[in-house]
Amino acid sequence: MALRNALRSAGVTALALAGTGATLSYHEVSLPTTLNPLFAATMSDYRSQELVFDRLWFHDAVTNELKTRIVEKWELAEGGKAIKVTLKSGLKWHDGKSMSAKDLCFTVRAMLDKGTPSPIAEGYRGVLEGCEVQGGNSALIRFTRVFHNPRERLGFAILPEGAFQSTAITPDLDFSAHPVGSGPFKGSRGRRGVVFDAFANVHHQPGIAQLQLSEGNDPLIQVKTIINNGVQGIIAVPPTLRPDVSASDEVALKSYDLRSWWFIAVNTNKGFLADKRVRQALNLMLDRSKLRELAIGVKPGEQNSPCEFISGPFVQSSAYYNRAIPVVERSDRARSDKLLTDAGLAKQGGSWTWKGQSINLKIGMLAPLNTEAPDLLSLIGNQLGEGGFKRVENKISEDEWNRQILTGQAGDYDLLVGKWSFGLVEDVNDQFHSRGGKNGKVNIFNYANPSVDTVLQEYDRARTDTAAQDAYHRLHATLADDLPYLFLWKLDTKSAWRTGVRNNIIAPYHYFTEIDGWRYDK
Amino acid sequence: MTRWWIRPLVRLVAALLLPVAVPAILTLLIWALPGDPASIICPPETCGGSAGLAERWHLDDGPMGFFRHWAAGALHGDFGRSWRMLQGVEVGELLAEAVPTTLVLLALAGVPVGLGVVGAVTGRLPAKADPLFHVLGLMPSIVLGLAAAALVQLEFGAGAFDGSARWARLVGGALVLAFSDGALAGAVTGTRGLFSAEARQRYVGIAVLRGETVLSNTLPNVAPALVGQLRARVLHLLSGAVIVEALLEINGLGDLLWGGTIWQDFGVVLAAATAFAVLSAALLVVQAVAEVLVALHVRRAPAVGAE
Amino acid sequence: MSGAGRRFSRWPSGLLAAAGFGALLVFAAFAPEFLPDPDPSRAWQGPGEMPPFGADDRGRSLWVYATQGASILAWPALLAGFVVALLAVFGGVVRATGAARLDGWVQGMGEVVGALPRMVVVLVVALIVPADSRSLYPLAVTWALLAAPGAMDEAAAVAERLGGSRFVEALRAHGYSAARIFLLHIVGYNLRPVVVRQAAEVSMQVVFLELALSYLALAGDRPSLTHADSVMSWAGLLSQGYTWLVIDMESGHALALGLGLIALVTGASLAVSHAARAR
Amino acid sequence: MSAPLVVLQDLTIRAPGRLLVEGVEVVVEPGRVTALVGPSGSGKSLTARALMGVLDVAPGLERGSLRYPALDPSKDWYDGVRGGGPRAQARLLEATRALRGAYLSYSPQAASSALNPGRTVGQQVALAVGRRASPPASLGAEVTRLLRAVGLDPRTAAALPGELSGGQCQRAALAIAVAPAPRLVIADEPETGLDPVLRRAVTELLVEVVQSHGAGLLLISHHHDTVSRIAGAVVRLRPPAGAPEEL
Repeated sequence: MALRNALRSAGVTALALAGTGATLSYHEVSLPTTLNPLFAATMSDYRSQELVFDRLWFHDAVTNELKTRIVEKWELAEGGKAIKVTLKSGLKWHDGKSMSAKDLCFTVRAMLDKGTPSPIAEGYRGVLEGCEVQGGNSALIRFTRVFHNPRERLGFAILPEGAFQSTAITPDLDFSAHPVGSGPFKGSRGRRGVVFDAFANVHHQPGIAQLQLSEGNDPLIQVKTIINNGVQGIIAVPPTLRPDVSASDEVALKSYDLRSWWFIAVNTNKGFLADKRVRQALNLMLDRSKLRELAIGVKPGEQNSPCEFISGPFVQSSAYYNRAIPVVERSDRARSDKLLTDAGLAKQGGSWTWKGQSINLKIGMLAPLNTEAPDLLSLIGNQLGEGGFKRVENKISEDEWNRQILTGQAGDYDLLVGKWSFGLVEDVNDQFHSRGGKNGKVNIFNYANPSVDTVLQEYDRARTDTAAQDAYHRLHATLADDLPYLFLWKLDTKSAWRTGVRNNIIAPYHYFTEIDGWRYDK
Repeated sequence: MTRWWIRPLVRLVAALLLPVAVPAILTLLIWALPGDPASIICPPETCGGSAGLAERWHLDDGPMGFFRHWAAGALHGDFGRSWRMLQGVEVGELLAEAVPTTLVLLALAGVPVGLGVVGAVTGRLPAKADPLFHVLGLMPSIVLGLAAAALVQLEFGAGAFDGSARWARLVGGALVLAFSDGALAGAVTGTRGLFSAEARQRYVGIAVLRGETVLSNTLPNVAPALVGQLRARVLHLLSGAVIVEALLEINGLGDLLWGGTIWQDFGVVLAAATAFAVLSAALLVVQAVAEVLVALHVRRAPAVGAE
Repeated sequence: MSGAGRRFSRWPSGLLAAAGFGALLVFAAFAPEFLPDPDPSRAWQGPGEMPPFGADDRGRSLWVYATQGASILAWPALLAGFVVALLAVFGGVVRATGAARLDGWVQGMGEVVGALPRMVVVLVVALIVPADSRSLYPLAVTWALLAAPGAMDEAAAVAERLGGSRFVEALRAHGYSAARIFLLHIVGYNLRPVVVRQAAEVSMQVVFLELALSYLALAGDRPSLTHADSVMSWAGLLSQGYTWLVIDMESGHALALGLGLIALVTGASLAVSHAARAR
Repeated sequence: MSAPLVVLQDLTIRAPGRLLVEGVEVVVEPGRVTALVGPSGSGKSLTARALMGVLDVAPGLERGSLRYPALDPSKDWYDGVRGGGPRAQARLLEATRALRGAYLSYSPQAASSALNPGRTVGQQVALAVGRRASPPASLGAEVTRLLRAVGLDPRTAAALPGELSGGQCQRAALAIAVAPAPRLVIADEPETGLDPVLRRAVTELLVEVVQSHGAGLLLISHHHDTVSRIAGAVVRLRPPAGAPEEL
C-alpha cells in the first residue's frame, strides 16, 4: 500500500514531466486510422487531417459562415454549373513545393477516378464533373448540376499532385501514414501515436510548435492524467466524468457541437418488425428518461443538460428539425402492448411470440458509444426485456460497423444502436433513401419507403434553404411515424483542455479548424 | 540408439513445413470467411470499391495465386503495406521493429529462466526454493502483467513509449514472461528432475569410484531431453509474448499480431504469424542440431587398430 | 510435485478440488443472463454496504461479475480439460500397445502441432469466429488441441517406463482381459496422475486465457472475443481493480475478488492434480 | 619388501541405529591378490568403498584409519573424518578423487549397468588411460592394446555398452579398471551375472592382467573356489550383528 502510494506520487511527477517542452499532447479515444483525407472513416481521422490539410472552403467555428484560407477569389460560371477558383500565391506544401491550381484539379480528378476506392471521393462523384486549370493559379471546377449552395459542396481537402504517381489513390500508400499537406502541421503517424510539427506558411502561422496525439483508453484514467498535467487535452470527456473535470481549476471543459444524434435502427425487413405498429410499440416501450439518467447521468428535470431528446434525424438546434413532432420521454407499456397485440404478437409465459414462434431480439451497438453512454446497450436490452422481449446483446467494433452494418449487411440483427455526426452538410439522404446507385449508401437495414424517397429527392432538388428545410421537416414527420429508427437524443460533446491552453476555439466536427490561433503557456 | 537420426529429421521436416504451412492456412482462412476477401481485408466504408483492391492484392487470382504472390514478395522481404492497422506503413517496416523487440524481450526473459536452469543443473539453486517458484508460477501473466503495466504507467505516464519507458516496458514484460504461468518454475523443476533421475543411475556412482565427476557423466546423456525442455520453454515464452506485449504496449511481434487481429488486417496477421512460425522453426532446427551433435559426441571413439 | 505428495491421503485434496470446481459451477448456475441496471449512487460501495463482494464503478454488485464470469468459463474450461485427458490417454495407450507406426505418426503430428505458438493460433481462430457468435468454446478447444501433444508425450513416457507392450503381455499372462489391462492397469493406475494433472492445468490455462483476452478487449473498448456483451467476465474485475492501482479509485475490493477467483481456480486445479497423485 | 599399497585399520562405520562394519582390517601388498570375503550384508562393498575414500552413510565413519603407505606412510586419510559426519566424508571424497582411477581403480560387478550408456567403450577406456601420470604416445594404440588384453575385438571401441553382451561389458570394465595403470585394482565380484565358464575366464583374466601391470588386487567375492584358487591373502568379514559366518 505504502509502496503503491509512493509510486503514485512518483507517477504524478512523471506524468507532469511528460507534459513539459514546447509541445501540446492530447488524448483521442482512438488513433486516426489514416491521415489521407480521402479515406477518413472516424472522427479522429477528420480531426487529425484538419491539422495537416487545407479544405477549399470551411465553416467558421464561431460565426458558421463559409470561409477559405487558400482561395484568393472565386466566381460562378456556366450559369452556376461551374465555379472559377483562383488560389492565393505563395502557398507551400509541407515538402516545400508550392501549391497551384494543378494540385486542385489533380485532387478533383483523383476523386473522380474510379481507381480511387474512397467512399468520400464517391460522394463527390455525384457533385463534381471535372476541373480544368486556367492559368497558373486558377481552376474551373464543374458540377454535375446547379446547386443552391455550390461552395458548401467544395469542402474537400487539397492533395499535392507531386506526392502521387497517378490519380488512382489507394489507402495503402505511404501517404496515409506520412502525408504531405498544406495545413498548419506536418503530420506523421507512428505505432503508438501521431506527431504534428508546426509548419509556417503564407496562410498558417501556428502558435504551437508541436502536437502529440496518443490513444487514451479508460476515460477515467484520461481525466486523472489531464488533471495531473500528463496531457494538456482530452478530445472527448464522457458526461459521467464531466463533474470531475469541472472540479479542477487547472482544466476547463470545452464544448464542441458535433451535431451528432443517437438512434436505434430497426430492421424493417425482418418478420414482425416490418409492421410499423411493432416499431411504434418498441418506441413507446423505451423509457428514454431512465436511459438518459443511467447512461448519461442526467437527473430528471436537470437544466441545460448535455443531452436533448429528439423525435427525428436532426439535432433540435438544426433548422431542419421539425418542432411540431413531440419527443417520447417516458415509456407507455399499455399502449405498446396494445400495438403489439394489434400487430399479431402474442404474449406466452411473459414473453412475446409471433406466429407461434418465440421472439429473440438481436441487439447490437457500436462499441465506442459505451464510453460516452456506459451500459446503454444493456439498459436498452433490459427495458425491452421488461417489456417482454427475449434478446441477445452484442457490441460491434467500429471496424465491423463500417464493414458490415453501414454496407447494409447487418444480417440478422433486429436493432442497432448507433450515432450519426453531421459534417458541413446536414444531409440524411444516405441514411434513409432506399439503396441503389448513389442513393442510400449508409442505409443500415436497407429501409425502403417510396414517400420518404420522394421527400429526399425534393430536398436534393431544392434551390433555396427554405425549400430544403421544408422538405426535411416533412421527412422528420414521416420518419417519426414510420420509425425505421427509434430516435434517442442529441448528446453534446465536450473536450477538456488545461487552462494554460488559451484561445483554443474548437470547430464543430473538424475540431482544429482554428488551431492557428491556439496558444499554450506552461 | 540404432536410428538416432529419425527424431532430428522429423524436427527438421517440421521446421521446413511451419513457415510455409502457417501463411498457407491463413490464406485459406481468408477465403473461408463469409464475404469477399477484398472487403474483409478492407471494408468498403474505408476502401470503397473493392474491385481495385482485389486486383492490387492479387485477391482475384484465388487463394493459390494470392499465396504465390505473397510468398514471392515475402521471400524478398516485401510483405506489402498495412491496410487497416497502420494504413500505408510497410508491413516489412513493422516487422523490422517488431522482431528485434520480441527477441530482446525473450532474451531478457531468458536471463532468469537460464539462471534457474543453470542453478538447477549445478545444484547451486537449492530444491528448497522450488515451492517459491511454483507459487510465483501459479500467477497468470495477465495479473503480473497488469501490475507491471501499472508500475510503468505510474513511473512514466500512459503515453510514454520511448527511452527509459521503452526499456521499463521491456524489462517489466520480460519479468512477467519469466515468472508467470510457471515458466521459471517449470524450467527449474524440469531440469532438476532430469538430472536427479540420471544421477540415480548406477553408472554414475561407479564413475565417481573411478574419480570422475557426476556432471561430466550425466550432462551428455540428458542433453537431448534438456534441449527439448528448453525449446518448449522458449516456445512458451514466445506464445506468452502475445499477451504481455499487448498488455504492456510493447512494439513486438505479439502486439503486432494482436493489432492485426482486432483490425482484421490480414497482411499484418499473415506476416506476424509467419514470423512466429519462423522463430518456432528456428527453435526446432536448434534442437535438431543439438540432438545430432550429442549423437555424434556419444558415438565418438578413439581411432583404433593402429599399434 | 513428486514423492512428498504420495504420502498424503487423496481425500483432503479431493474435497478441496470438488469444492473449488463446485463453487465455479454453482457460480455459473446462479449467473444472471443479463447485466442488471446500474445504480450510480452506489458506485464503489464496499462489501459491507453491498454484500457479498461490493459494487463496481456503476454501482452494480460484483456478485454479477463473479457469477457471469464463471458462466463464461466453467464449461469451456472443463471441456478443454476433458479433450486433453482424452488425447493424453490415447497417447499413452498407443505407446503401451507398441503400435510403432501409429506411434510414429502421433509423434510426428505432435512435433508440428507442438511447434505452433499457442496464442498465435488462438488469435487466428478468434479472428475467423463470426463476431456475433462469440464464445470461449472454440478457443478453449483450440487451446486444448495445442496443449495435447505435450500431454500425450508425457503419458507415452509413463507407458514406456511401464515397459510398453511388454507390460501388456505380462498382464495378459496373468489372464487379465484387454479392457481390464488398459482401462484399469494402464489408464487407471499408471496414467491417471499425468492425465489428470495435464487436464487440470489446461482447464486452468483456459481460464487465464479468457481473462487475458477479455481484459485486452475491455481495455481497448472492443467487443469481447470470448463472450456476448450482455455478460461480464472476471477480467472486468481486474480492469476495475487496475484503476485502484494507478489512480487510487476505491476499487480495491474488485481487484481482491478478481485475484480471489483466480486463486480459487488455481487451487482447485492443484488440488485435482494432487488428489490424482495421492494414494 | 616394498610398502603395502593400502592399510585399513579398525574400520567401524555406523548407520542410524546399527553398525555396518566394525574393526575391519585390510592390508593389500603389491603384486599379490588379497580377497575380501564374507556373506552378503557383511559390508564387503562398503569396506571396498571406504578403502577408496568413499564414505556415504550417515553418521558414517566412527573409528579407523586409512593409509596408502606406498604413497605416504605417515598420512592417515581418515584424520578429521572420524565422527565428522557427511561433511567430513564429502571432504574426504574430494581429497581422494585424484587417487581414484589413478593410484587405485575399481572394477564393478554387473558391468553392463555400470558403464556409461552414453559413451562408447573406446571413449571410456580412453578417459581412463587419460588419468595416467604419463600419457601414452598413441591413445588409439593403447586403447586397442587394452581391449585386446581383455580379449575384446578392438572394434568394440566404437560400440556403446548397450550393444555389448554381459561378458563383453565385464571385460570392458576390466580394461577400464587397468587402463590408468593403477597400483591397486579393486574388483567387486567380477564374476557376478556370468556363467561358470565365463566366470572362470574373467577372474583368471583379471589376475593375469593385473599382475602383468605389476599392480596389487583386492578381490571382493563370495565364491570360495575363486578365492581359494587365486587369493594369496584372505580377509574375512562377518556381519557385526553376529550373523553366522559362511565357509
